[in-house]
This record gives sequence, C-alpha cells and structure tokens, in this order.
Amino acid sequence: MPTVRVTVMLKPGVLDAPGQAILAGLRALGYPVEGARVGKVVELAVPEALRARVDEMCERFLANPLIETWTVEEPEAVR
Amino acid sequence: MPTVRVTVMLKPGVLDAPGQAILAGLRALGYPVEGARVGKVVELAVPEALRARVDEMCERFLANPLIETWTVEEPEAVR
Amino acid sequence: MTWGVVVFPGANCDRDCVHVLRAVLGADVAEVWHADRSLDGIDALVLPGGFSYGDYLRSGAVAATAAVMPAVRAFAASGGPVLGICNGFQILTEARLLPGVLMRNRSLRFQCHPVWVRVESTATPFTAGLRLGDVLEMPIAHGEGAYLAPPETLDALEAAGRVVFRYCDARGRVVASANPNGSAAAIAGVANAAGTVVGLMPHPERASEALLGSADGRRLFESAAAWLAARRPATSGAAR
Amino acid sequence: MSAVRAAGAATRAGLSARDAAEVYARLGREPNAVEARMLAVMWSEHCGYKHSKTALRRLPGRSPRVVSGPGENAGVVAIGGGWALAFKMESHNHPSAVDPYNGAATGIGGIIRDILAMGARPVALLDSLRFGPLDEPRPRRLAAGVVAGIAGYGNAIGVPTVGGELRIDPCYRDIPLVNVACLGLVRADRVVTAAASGPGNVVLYVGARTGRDGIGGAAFASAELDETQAAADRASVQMGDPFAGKLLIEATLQALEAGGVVAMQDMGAAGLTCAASEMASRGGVGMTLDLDRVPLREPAMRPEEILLSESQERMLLVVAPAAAATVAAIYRRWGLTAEVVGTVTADRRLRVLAGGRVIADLPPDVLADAPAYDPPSEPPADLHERWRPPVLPEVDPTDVLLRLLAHPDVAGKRAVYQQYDHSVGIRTVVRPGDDAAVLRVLEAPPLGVALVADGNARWCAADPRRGGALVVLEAAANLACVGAEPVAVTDCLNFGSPERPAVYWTFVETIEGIAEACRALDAPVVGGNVSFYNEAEGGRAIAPTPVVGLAGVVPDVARTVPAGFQRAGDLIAVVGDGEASLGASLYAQVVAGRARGRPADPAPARAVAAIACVRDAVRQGVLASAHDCADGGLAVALAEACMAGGHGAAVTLPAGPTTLFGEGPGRFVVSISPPQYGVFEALARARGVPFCALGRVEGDRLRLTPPGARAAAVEVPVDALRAAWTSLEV
Ligand SMILES: Nc1ncnc2c1ncn2[C@@H]1O[C@H](COP(=O)(O)OP(=O)(O)O)[C@@H](O)[C@H]1O
Ligand SMILES: [Mg+2]
Repeated sequence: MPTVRVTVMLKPGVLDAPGQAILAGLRALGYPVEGARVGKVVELAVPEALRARVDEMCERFLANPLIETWTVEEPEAVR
Repeated sequence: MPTVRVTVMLKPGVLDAPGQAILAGLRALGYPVEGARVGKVVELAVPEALRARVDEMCERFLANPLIETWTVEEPEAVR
Repeated sequence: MTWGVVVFPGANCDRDCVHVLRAVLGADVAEVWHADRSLDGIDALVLPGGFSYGDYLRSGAVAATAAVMPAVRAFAASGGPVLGICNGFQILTEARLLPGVLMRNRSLRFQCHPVWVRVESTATPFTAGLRLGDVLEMPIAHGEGAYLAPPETLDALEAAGRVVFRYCDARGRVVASANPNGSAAAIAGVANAAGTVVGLMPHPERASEALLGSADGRRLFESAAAWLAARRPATSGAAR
Repeated sequence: MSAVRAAGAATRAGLSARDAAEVYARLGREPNAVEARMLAVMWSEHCGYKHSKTALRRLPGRSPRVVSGPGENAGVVAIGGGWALAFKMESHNHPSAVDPYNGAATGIGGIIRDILAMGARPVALLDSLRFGPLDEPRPRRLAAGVVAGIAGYGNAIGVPTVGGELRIDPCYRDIPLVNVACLGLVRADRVVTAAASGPGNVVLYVGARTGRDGIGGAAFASAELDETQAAADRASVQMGDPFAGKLLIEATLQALEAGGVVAMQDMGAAGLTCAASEMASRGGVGMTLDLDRVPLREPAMRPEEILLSESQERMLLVVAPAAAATVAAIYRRWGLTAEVVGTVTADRRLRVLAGGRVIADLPPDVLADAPAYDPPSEPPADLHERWRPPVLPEVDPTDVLLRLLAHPDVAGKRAVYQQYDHSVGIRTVVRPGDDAAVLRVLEAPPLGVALVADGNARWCAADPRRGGALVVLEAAANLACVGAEPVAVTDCLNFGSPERPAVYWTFVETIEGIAEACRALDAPVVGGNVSFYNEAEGGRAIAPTPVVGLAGVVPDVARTVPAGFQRAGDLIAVVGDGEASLGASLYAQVVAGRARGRPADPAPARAVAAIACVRDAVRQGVLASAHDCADGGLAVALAEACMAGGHGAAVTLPAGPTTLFGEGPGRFVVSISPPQYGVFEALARARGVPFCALGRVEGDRLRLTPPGARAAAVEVPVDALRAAWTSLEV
C-alpha cells in the first residue's frame, strides 16, 4: 500500500505560538537558532484508488484551510 | 540562512492515539484509508555553524528519545 | 521549614500550592522564579501544575530547559524532597529526574474530575506519613497524563517499589474502569531511586480542604513536613 | 456635491451611504482613506451598537452595590468585605461558525481581558452554547471544535470554567451560538477605569505583538486586501495564545500593584483604533499614537493594518510618565512587549502618526459614538396564532419522561464540562452539574459568589417579553438553590437582522421582559453584548436567544445544599405556585414535534417571593436539597434530584393538568429532614409562599402517583432514568 506524507504548516503571518516556544527552548539550551516554525505531519496508507483524493482529505479534515497550507509528498519521496 | 526540517514521529509500537483518531475520522468521512500516523515537523533556521548540532537538539529537546524518532532533512530538500 | 514553589511562566497552580502550604498548613513559602539560579534556604520544593511556556512542544519540555533547573537538579541530588504535580510531573520526566513520559490521555481529551489513588509506597517524604493501601481522593485535570515507560523500566520501578500511587476505585481496587487516562499499570505517580523526588498527575493541592470535597491531598504535604522535621533539627533551613 | 464626494472614501471603506453622510456632517469634511476605515469599523454593528443602544437603555443598571456599570469594559459590583466582582458576557458566534476552535478560544481570551481591564483577577468562566442537531456532521464538528477551543484556552490560562449550558435546535444548524462569561474579583477601591485622563500621561502598549490577525474579516473590504499577499494566503481568523494571555494577567495585576496606571482597556474588536478612541472619548481627552512604535510580528504592515489588527493578548494602558519605566519592566519580566506608543493630549483629537506624518486626525467621540438607529418595529403577523394552546396527543408519561431526560437540552452535560478544568484556582466549592456554581472568595472568607448562565429560545420565540422575564427568573431560581442572592446580571442578546421589523420588535420585547424580571429581583444589568445578523445565507434567522448570566452572593460558602436527594426518609415538597404552562414547553416539543402555545405568565413578584424563600431556607440550613423546576417541569426536576442524590422517591402529585410537565417560574423541589419540616413550614408561611408536601425519599425508583389514585402513573428505576439522561456526547 503506498504511503503518502501530508505536511501541514501554518500560513505565513499566522501566529505560531508553538514555534516561538521551541525557539525560546532551543536558545535557553544554548543553540542560537534564528527561527522555528512548527507543523504537523500525517503519514497515510492510502489505497491506490484514493490517491487522487488526498488533497480533498486535507481540505476537509487534515488541515484547517483558513490558517494552514499543506503539501502532499509522493510515495517514492517517503523513506 | 539554511532551513532544516526535523520530522518527529512516534516509535513503532508506541500507541499513536492521535493517528488512530485521524484514521477513524477519515473513515467516517468515507475515505477508506488503511493507516495513519501523526508526527510533528519543525522547520529551523539554523546558522551554518550550528548545522552539525541539529541531531543533538533533537535528542535533547525536539524529540523525546524514549518514544520518538526523528529525521533531519537537508536544506536543499526543503522547498 | 520553608517550602519553595517554582513559578514557571504559564504555570497556573502555583498560587494554589502557595495558598495550601501557607494558609492551610501554616508553613513558610518562597516563590522561586523560573530564572532564579539558587534554592538557598528551601527545604522542600514543589513544581506546580499548569501549562508552562504554553506546553506547545511536549508538556514540560520547555520548562525543563529553564534557568532554575540546574538548581532543581542539585537540590534533588542532595536529597531535598521535590514534588511535581501534573505539569510539574511532566517537567520532572522531561528533565529526566523521573523516568517515563506522560502521553495524551487515551480519550484524547482534557479530563477534569475526581479520581482515587492507592498509596503503593511509603518510602518517600510525601507518603512516609501514610499507610500502604491508603486510598486518596483528588482531582485530575490534564490532557496528557497517560504514564508510559519501556517495559524494562516499568519492571524496574515495580521491583524497586518506586510506583508511589496507582489509580483505583473508591474502595482501593485497581480496576481498568478506574484508570482515567490509560496509564501503564495504572500508575498515577512515581519516585526517583532515592524516593525523594515524586511526581504525580492528580492535584493534592486541590484536595487539601474539606470544603473543596476532599482533604486527602493535604496528607502529602503534611507527610513531607514531618519527614523533614524528623530528618534534621528544628532549626533547619541551612544552605545546602 | 460634497455629500457625493463624502460617499467616496467612506463607502469604499464599507460605510453605508447614510453613515457616510453622517460622518461628513460630524467632521465637516470627507475622511481620508485611513480615517474612513477606522470609522467603518467603529461604526459597525459589532462595535457601534447602532441598532441596539437605544433599546438597551431600558435595562435597569443601578443598585447600591454597583461600583461601575455599563460603559466600562465590565460591570463591577460590591460583594462585601471590601471586595467586588467584575462580570461580563460576550458572544463569539460568527468567528466560531467560521473556525470553531479558534473562534471559541479567542472568545474566552477576549472576555477574560475585559475582566482584567477592570483590574480584577479573572476567577471563573461560563459558556452558553447552541448548535444544530448533534447527529448531523456540521453541528457535530462545530460543537466538538467549540468545546475543544474553550477547553484549550480556558484550561491553559488557568481560569476554571465552572458552568454554562448547551442547547440543541435546528435553527442553530448554520449559526452556532458561543456566548462566554467571565467573573473576576477586585478590591472595591482598586477598580480600574477605561477613561483616559491626564494630558501628558503616556500611552503604553503591552502584551503580544501586532500581526495581521482579523484583517480581512469585518475590518477590510476584500477588494483592497491583496496588495502585499494573495488573499488566499492571508488568514482572517484570529488565533489565541493562552500562554501569552496568562502572562498578561499576571503582569497586569503586578503592574496595577506597582501604581501609576491611570486607565486600561484590552484591544479586542477594531484593536488599537477601538481602545484608543474609546479611552480618549470616555475621558474627554485626546491621544496621539505613533504607529512606528507599535511592536509588530510581521514586516511591512500598513498603517491601517496596524490600526485595525485584531491580534489577541494585547492591552492599552495610560500611565503616569514617572511610572512608565517600572510598569514596562514588569511586562518585560513576564516576557511580554511593552512600548510607549503615544501620549494623552488635552485637545480631544485622536492623532495617528506613521512615518512621521499625521495620517488620521479625528475627534475620538466621532469614532466612539456611532449613530443610533431607530429601526421600524412590528410584531410578527402570526403572534396570536402562536399563542393558541397546543393540541397534545395522549402519551405514556413514563415514556415521555425518559424522552425528556434524553433530550440534549436536559441530558447531563458531563461530556462537556469534564473537558474543562473547573477546579483550578481552588475556589470551586460547587462544581458544574449542580444548579449553579459556587466559588469561595479566598480573600474574604466565608464569602462566596454563585454563577449561572441560562437561556431559553423556545419561550422567547413564542412570547419574547414573557420569555425574557422567565429566563432571568430561572437563573435566579438556580442561584437560590445554592443560597445565593443575585447581585449582577449580564446578558448576550442573540438575534437575526434588526433591519427586519419583526426581529427588532422581538428584540425590544425581550429586553422589556428581562428588565421587568431584573427590577423585581432588584438585580442590575451591569453589562452585556448584542449579536445581530445571526442568519444563514438563505436568510433564515435563529430563534431569538437571549442568554443571561447571573452572579450572586453567598454569605457563607459552607452553607449551600446540593440539588440531589440526600437521605432516605427525608420529606419532599414543591415550593412556589407560579403558573405552569405546557405552551412552548419542552414537553410540547417532544410529544408534538413543535413547541406551540404561550409560555407561563412570569408574574415576577410571586416568583421572586418563592425564590427568596428557598434561598433563605438554604442559608439557614433548613433544607437537605433544593432544585428548581425548569425544562420538563416538576417531573424532570424530581428525576434529576433522584439521579443526583442516588435515591428514589415516592411522590403523590398535586392536582392540575400541567403540574407534571408544565414549565413556569419560581417552583422548586426541595427535600427536608423530618425534624426540620416544621421550621421550613413556618418560614414559608411567614412569607406567604405556598408549598405542598409531595412524599418522601425512598428506595431506588421514582414513583409518581396522580392525586387520589392508588396506582403510580410513573414508576422507573433511578438507573433507568440515568441511562436515558447520560446520552449526550460531544
Ligand atoms: N456548556 C457547558 N459548560 C459547562 N457546564 C455546563 C454546560 N452545559 C451545562 N453545564 C452544567 O450542567 C449543569 C446543568 O445544566 P442545565 O441543564 O442547563 O441546568 P439548569 O436546567 O439548572 O439551568 C449546570 O451545572 C451547568 O453549569
Ligand atoms: Mg436548575
């Protein structure tokens, strides 16, 4: 069964409080990182027939289209 | 500034309750997906000098090695 | 004796703990700011509940990097009693002062309601004054409280008597329906090897006055106070 | 000629032709583009209360306890011991319809900051929710998201959600209602105002940075959005950060302790524009703002974006110059930004600078005081038709009782309130699930405050005046059950478009009803919120849904009683003889599919006497339990008292066709230990409050026997009641 990887990130400009917290934590540990943004990744085992509808699943369920964007990666690219 | 992308996933065998919930949700919407696993992605803007220490950051902070694994993707691969 | 209550940004039970220690127990309490680097004069330490730094990465992960944490580590290493409540427990596991992790509740939801726990070890300052098998009623209020550790760690904890509290029903029976969050072996609280550092998910400070439904939680604080009094002369508080 | 020109920038910014002409008349000139934007937002219904402010004046706002009434960010009422409570309710319906999680979360954040702005520590939240049927996907998704959003923000910020309500009706299918209330505590002599004063004082911006949040919503005409970014890339949704919200609470309370804070307001709808203009207008002063000094989250923000951003977790302070550095340092210590962005001036102008240029220069009053409309009003054509008593089929009472208990409006709400942290703060003495929440005032023991939120659109749709009064009386009855006397009312009035005469008439009638009951209770309305235009695309409006929040004082928190029966052998009585009607009742809706008919006459004076009687009996320790009769009438109240206490009851019903399921004000089911019965009898007699012995607490079944009959009409195990009642899932 092919696996697709969906990565959901906040749109630019949307408040990314988790990213800010991670940045603060890394700096507290002594890593002078310049920026951090956090997102979600969902790996789905989708039957071939469903492949074409992954985008629709993101739109309807996996992401909040008001504040998030998503990318779907091809099976080959995953592992 | 190069951007690295860290992907943190639960180790196999650790109960992925959010993944299970996503699976149930997608099926309820009529998508017969076979499996779902959820993880986090963190995009970091790291100065060149820090590049070699990203793995250490994951180990110490971005992931909990007890239950999570991580992969670090090269700058070129991101966007 | 003087209790220290660490104030992490985003903690929200720090004031509750201070109230119980100061107004209910009549103890001296010092608020310890997350950026402080010293715990001089503190005899027992509480890491309170809440959402330190927003708990946006993993609960407690950012707090474990706070400036005060080296002092907390040193305090623990020197045998000072430390109690981590809820987020405080999560911080202690993230700081690796306690083993294991706290995962999302099985329900995937935040849960707030009273639970019962059974005392499984009296070899800690916080339970020395209790009896094995005592059943305590205290509320939980967490979204990530499912205790998990690798099987070998769990075995070692059990063997060493480091499981301090287990979820149970009102009569002390450890049954599946009494485990609110899916914790392994119904573990609600554990201790470090020395027994001096204890973390638990239920909130003893919310169950320290009968008016709030239960005063069982107060016994943890009273136990620690008595333990300290027995350990050292009354004029303690000496710098470590 | 000039009027036509005026319509240019103003109408482009979204002002109606009528408002554009009004702007021209007040300014004596055409506003520039930035000014027009500011005016359009401030004169929106949401900020300007154009269709409601005249009618709202009918609500009684005074009482000797009131420290600060409507007009400030929240009402403040003295509760004794030198302490006061700040209380306010607000709607977040439209944002929650678009993004349930973030809409509800920011609703919680916003109402908390209104309370904080009074100088009070927020200590409790209530939520009043309305959704379409939960077996349909969209309402279900909305409900789950809203509850998660309230939990996500409220739990993290550490303010307990101690009560609320949840009702389901198809009319909320497209437009859910999310009304949230917050209560805070403040020393009565330390209440903070939102009126700027003292020319020369500095204006301090504190909290989170300003981003483009909320822009693209009400604030911006969409055509002008996309100069810097594609519209699709831009979020119009506001995102809350409870972590920053928590820091803001602690830092603000510390800053107030430090002294030098003259006035304060949160930046909510219309952001900086609203805070600055309202603070200046209230204080009769002017203000200069320099946008170059506003802390930004994003590069290249345009001046009007900065002025209108609805980024969360921000406040505007007026501070004495000598204190500014100290106050700013406190916020920075908590990890928040604090920047001086302006000064108070004597000249009653709001002057906005960007890049060293004045880009807006308006009298604050013009911004803050939107025109008041007096729209046409007309009763709905079918009003009297609606009042015809319903024709109800014969049904088995046991069956109906179980169906009523399973109805989402009645069913237990544990699935909801268990997701809320209701015990943080160690004040919650009576938790959700009882008639009203009770919190101890830790600062002044044994004092407590009780809280409840209530609404009933069924009654209001049938008869808005009666419905408005009945809702308030029911809330007061809930308070009486825990021994609390109402001292402050807040309300959220959720309606369709006020531009429809029947909606506007209903709105005004509802207000009259609320006002009448508040007068009878001697409880002032200290604040609230109006939400109009709750209509779906096709123009179907929600049922008129006023929601009221009541806060009451409990002199001794140890003296409250539970709703459930406590001991076998206790005597059960019904107190109060207010009219009970099957018209517009839940019973009518369940058995006939539609709630026809007219709700009971509120007769407030009589209801208030029964309410006072029960309250005093609770306070004197005479009662073992007290529970008011609400949806589903006496039958449901008895069933709830059985379930809550884990006891059965044997009851002989009083005479009358509507006694079992009829709904009306001022009726209670109480239980009394036999030795106390005489004491209660004397207390009720002395007050002329009728009561009637019904039976006793016994066994594990609820048995209801009609008057004169031998056989029970209803006989159900309490476990069966509970099985029906614990059906709700969210
Ligand atoms: N959305 C909610 N949030 C928190 N508590 C709720 C909610 N809905 C109901 N409750 C609680 O459940 C109990 C019963 O609610 P309800 O049936 O509306 O009471 P009543 O009929 O007495 O007005 C109350 O304690 C109320 O506070
Ligand atoms: Mg009630």
